[in-house]
Amino acid sequence: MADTDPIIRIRNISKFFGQLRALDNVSLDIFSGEKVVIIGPSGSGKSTLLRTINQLETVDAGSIVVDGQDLTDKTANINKIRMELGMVFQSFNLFHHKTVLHNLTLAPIKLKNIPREEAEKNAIRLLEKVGIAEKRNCYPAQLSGGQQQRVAIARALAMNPKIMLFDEPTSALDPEMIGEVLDVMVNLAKEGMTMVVVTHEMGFAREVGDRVVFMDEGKIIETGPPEHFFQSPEHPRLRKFLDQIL
Amino acid sequence: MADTDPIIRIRNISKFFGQLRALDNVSLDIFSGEKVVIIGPSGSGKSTLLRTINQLETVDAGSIVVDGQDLTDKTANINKIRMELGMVFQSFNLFHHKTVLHNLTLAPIKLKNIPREEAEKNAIRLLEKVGIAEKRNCYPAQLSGGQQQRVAIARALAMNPKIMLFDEPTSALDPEMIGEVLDVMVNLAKEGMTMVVVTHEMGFAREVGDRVVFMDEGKIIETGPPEHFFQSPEHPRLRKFLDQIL
Amino acid sequence: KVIVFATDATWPPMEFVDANKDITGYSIDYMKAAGKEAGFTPKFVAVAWDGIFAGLNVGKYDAISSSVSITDERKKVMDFSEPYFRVRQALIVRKNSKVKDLKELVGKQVGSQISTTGTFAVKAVKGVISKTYDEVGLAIEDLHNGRIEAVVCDDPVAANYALQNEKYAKSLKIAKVMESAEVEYYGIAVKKENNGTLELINKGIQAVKAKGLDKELQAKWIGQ
Amino acid sequence: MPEKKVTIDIGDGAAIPTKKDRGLLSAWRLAFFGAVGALLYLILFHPDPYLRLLKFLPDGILITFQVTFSSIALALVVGLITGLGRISRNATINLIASTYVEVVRGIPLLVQLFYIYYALGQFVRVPDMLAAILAMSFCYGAYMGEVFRAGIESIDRGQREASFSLGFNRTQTMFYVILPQALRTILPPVGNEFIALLKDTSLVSILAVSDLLRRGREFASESFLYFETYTMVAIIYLIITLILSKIVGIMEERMGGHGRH
Amino acid sequence: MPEKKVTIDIGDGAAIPTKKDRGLLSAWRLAFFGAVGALLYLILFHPDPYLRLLKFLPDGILITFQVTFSSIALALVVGLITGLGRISRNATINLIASTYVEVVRGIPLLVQLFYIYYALGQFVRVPDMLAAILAMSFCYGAYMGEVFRAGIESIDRGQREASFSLGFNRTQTMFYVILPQALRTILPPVGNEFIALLKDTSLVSILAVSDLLRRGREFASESFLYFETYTMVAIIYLIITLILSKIVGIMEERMGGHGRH
Ligand SMILES: Nc1ncnc2c1ncn2[C@@H]1O[C@H](COP(=O)(O)OP(=O)(O)OP(=O)(O)O)[C@@H](O)[C@H]1O
Ligand SMILES: Nc1ncnc2c1ncn2[C@@H]1O[C@H](COP(=O)(O)OP(=O)(O)OP(=O)(O)O)[C@@H](O)[C@H]1O
Ligand SMILES: [Mg+2]
Ligand SMILES: [Mg+2]
Repeated sequence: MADTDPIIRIRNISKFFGQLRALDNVSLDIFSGEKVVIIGPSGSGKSTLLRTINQLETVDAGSIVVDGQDLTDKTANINKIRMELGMVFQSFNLFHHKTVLHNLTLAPIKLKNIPREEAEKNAIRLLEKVGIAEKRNCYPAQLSGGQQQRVAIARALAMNPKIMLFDEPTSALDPEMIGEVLDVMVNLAKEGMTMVVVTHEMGFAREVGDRVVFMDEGKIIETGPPEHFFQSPEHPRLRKFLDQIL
Repeated sequence: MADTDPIIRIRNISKFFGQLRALDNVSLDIFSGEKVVIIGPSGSGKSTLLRTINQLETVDAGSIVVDGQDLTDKTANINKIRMELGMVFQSFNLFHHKTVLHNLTLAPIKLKNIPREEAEKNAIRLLEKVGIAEKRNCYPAQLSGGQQQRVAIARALAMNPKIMLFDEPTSALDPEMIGEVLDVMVNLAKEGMTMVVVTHEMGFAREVGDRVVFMDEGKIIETGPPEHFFQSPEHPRLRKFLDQIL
Repeated sequence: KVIVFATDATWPPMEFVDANKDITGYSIDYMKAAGKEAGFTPKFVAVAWDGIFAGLNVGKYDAISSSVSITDERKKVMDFSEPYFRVRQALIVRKNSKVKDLKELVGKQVGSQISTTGTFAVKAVKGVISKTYDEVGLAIEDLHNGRIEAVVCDDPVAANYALQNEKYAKSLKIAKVMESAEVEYYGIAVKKENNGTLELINKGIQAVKAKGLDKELQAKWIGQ
Repeated sequence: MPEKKVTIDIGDGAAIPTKKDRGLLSAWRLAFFGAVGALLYLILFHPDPYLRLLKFLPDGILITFQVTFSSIALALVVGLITGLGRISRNATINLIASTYVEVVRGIPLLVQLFYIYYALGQFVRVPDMLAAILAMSFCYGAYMGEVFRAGIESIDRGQREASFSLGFNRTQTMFYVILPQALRTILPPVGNEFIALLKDTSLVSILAVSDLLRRGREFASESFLYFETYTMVAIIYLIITLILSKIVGIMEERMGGHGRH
Repeated sequence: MPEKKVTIDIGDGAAIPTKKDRGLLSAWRLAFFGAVGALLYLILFHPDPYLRLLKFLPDGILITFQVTFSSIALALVVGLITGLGRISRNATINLIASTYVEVVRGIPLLVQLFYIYYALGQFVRVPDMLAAILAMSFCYGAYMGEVFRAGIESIDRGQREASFSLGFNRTQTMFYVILPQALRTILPPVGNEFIALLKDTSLVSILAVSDLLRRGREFASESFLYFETYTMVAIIYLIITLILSKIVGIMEERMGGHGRH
């Protein structure tokens, strides 16, 4: 944990879907290099919180500052900020009409004006990193779920982001594929990437997380380092949750 | 078990779906008043066997005689024979456009020319028997699965059949509704109805079955009274199957 | 100078499309001859009858040479050249019909091409049901098929073309050639105030008449 | 994650506004009240020629409706027979029904109208309105046949099996069990075809049937008021189809499921 | 057991034979070879008038194709814009696009043709062919708009979100991610509209554009051979649309999923 300004500063945000209060006055600071794991029961607002960070959801109250830029400021160039934030979805969301390689090169070429050759070289390097370079000319539909998710991580990395957001990256995978994706994520963490991960994989939280955040009903109920968190949970709701899933 | 001719006599029937041999030289006698339970792994041909009895599937070889009538005889009036055979499906298959009451009266009125009044009286008696008379004017979509299945049983009974066929009548039900359907079936058995039941409910098989038939890969592998069957299964496949589900 | 004439080429023998897909017929030849005399080149474009006057006002073409009868109504919205052909309305009926006059057809359907002088003649007789067609041929076919009792159209079309066709020769006849109070002539229609074009056309028509070329055309296309 | 196959079918009828499509719903309002407003404005402030026109056209509207209703009724009968033929297990019947569908849908309606009206008119004598109605029904019967077929095929196989197991034969099953359920499914597409047919009756004007469009054409070519006439005709058609599509839309929304009161 | 909601949409194009529909597939063969056979028979054994007719019609076929192709090209452009407008979050744009769709689909094509050709022809001067093409595109643009809209809406929301999260803006997302995928989905319905449009070009014959049907009418009006002429015209249309529907059918079958080679 660096002793500087947080790279993500979330202050008192609230979010409504109609009557439903999906986020209820949430504040959270994330520092550069930190790995924050968000857990909580279904519907507790984990995804919504993650998605407000790159403004896939706008907030109704409060402020979010990412890398010094206030997202709730109307003049903020959200597309620029999003380039700093890699996002990995539960359902992979690879571009179906592009090969693996072109999934990785599309954004760098179009958005950063990187020459095709350089973009492809970089893409292949990333694909090697996630262990899937030999599939570069396949289309997403030809890959297994685990392979698709690894490509999705590589695609996010291709934009060279400062922060990576993961929304249940392994929930849509068959059990035998979960490991290969988690491995990639563990390696990424070791390299020092700032990561915010929504997951139900408690093993991963314990091994990688610097801090675990427990949400329920749109609120952050408890926060702490994983050891403390799993061994002596304070809040009864957290205890109940841990009982259920462990 | 009556000491007469069997009411259903199945001799050496085979059934192909394309290349697949769904039934492989199956023979089985069922006597009036008998309760036969058919068990076996998925795809073993249980449904196909049951469906050949009322000719929802035709056989490619062998003969089936029901109540003295040879079904494989081209001149047999299959619609007449089907009236003797009540059938209950996994997915209920109530007529969606008719109320509960009219589901029960349609066939008697149209096929047996029973006056509407008499048919309705009989229908209400049956609905009371399955404990659902108060829903008589509802449409199927307004009922729970367990209620629908009880109506389906009553509908089959309304034709006053000699034999009742059940194809996994409780597999599509939520656990809390299975009991109510099984109760109806147990009562029916007590009244002396001849029943052929495909099911995974081993408790029911034990309590009600006179004979249990185990199928695998289109063949009948083992037959016997339930005590013997569950306590000292002979065939290794049956042992494996029982290990898995019990 | 090129003058563009609109024509509804479904009015044989006055104007129609021949086997070479060229627009041809009596009026076409007439304008070609007039052009030669007056020094203009006629160009013909095919236009459907019921919109033919609409295009004149927008200037899609300079003139209409399409067996347009000169009527007072039409004179209000367009100018006409000198008459170039005299017509009468012919009443066509089936061979076995005893009808001799339009007046006998009260309550019956009588066909004509939409908004031709034939239509006006039908509508002038109270009680006769007017049925209008896009083309006169369709009306004659419907008469032949028995759907209507009679057709009213210009006599050259009736006498000299339709009834010459072997199909109709056996089944149809002209019951009457109607003499209206006013004599009916074909004229070339031009947009109002388009005097240059009108003069040129008039000059041509006069020259054709003076040389007697119209008699030759009469013999070629209509006979007698 | 396998992709689902998506098929898109845009019916020919009209854009049916439903609650799901807010854009279209407000567009319907705009179009409808715009059309009615325009009609009123023209009649009140330019009675000549618009009031004259409005007096000239009504019998044409009547004919348009007559042709539409008769044709749809006949087309439904033809469609039911065709639909049953299309799913028939008898190869000959199946082929006849399928070929009918294929041929009719392969030839422009206008050509079919000409053909049935004039070409066949040489052999059989039918009054003009009847000929037009027959031609429209013949053509729409093929489309209706496909609607019926799809409707019948949409009914769960279990319904047939339940019916068989009670002792009903194929015909009884079709009429007591399958068709009554299929009818609910096909009501909206039938409504759609109805609107499409209403619009297509404008083609019979070519056959000299005095429908709305023919009346308009007669008026226009005599008065030379093309713009005014076709404006009026278009507005009237628009108002009629908008009302109908609203009705179909309401129907569609009510079709939540079977047997819910 | 809740019932699934079934919607039926029968396109106006043509009956598209696919492997799934064996009945239609053999019907296609019967219709196609029947039509070709009939054509050959008529030409060989009754050269008068059929061979004469066959020589008379070809430039009409050419015009029909010209109008069809030009109109579809223009309609695609109009349709893309309309489709984007229909899903626009800008209320005004949305309303304009929706109203365009609603109005165009509410007025018979023939009335629109008359309107654009004659009524508006009074104010602007456009050549006949162009007017016909503009009218056809204007009308079909509305249908295409709905095809595009449905195609775009069929693309999973995740695709947009993934694109946004990489830093693409709305326009880039539409053109780099959504449209390329939507195009594959809409190819079959576009093929369908193409056939429908080809058939509907027969209406321009009313405007004296010398398409296939007009040529036929010209031949008939001079020869009075209505039966023979319309037989020939119908056979030719049938052969053309059957070939096209076969192509669309093959296309549909190839559209199993994205990115499979
Ligand atoms: N687009 C939306 N529209 C309406 N409600 C929404 C929307 N997105 C989320 N919600 C609701 O907001 C609440 C929080 O949702 P969120 O997806 O953040 O939960 P979650 O903690 O991620 O749950 P899960 O573990 O199931 O993914 C839920 O009740 C959900 O139904
Ligand atoms: N209509 C059909 N067409 C093709 N194959 C079929 C058909 N019906 C059944 N089969 C196949 O025949 C075999 C036997 O099927 P059957 O439904 O009788 O099995 P089952 O024992 O009832 O299995 P389950 O417990 O899953 O219901 C299976 O392999 C099945 O896939
Ligand atoms: Mg979530
Ligand atoms: Mg089964």
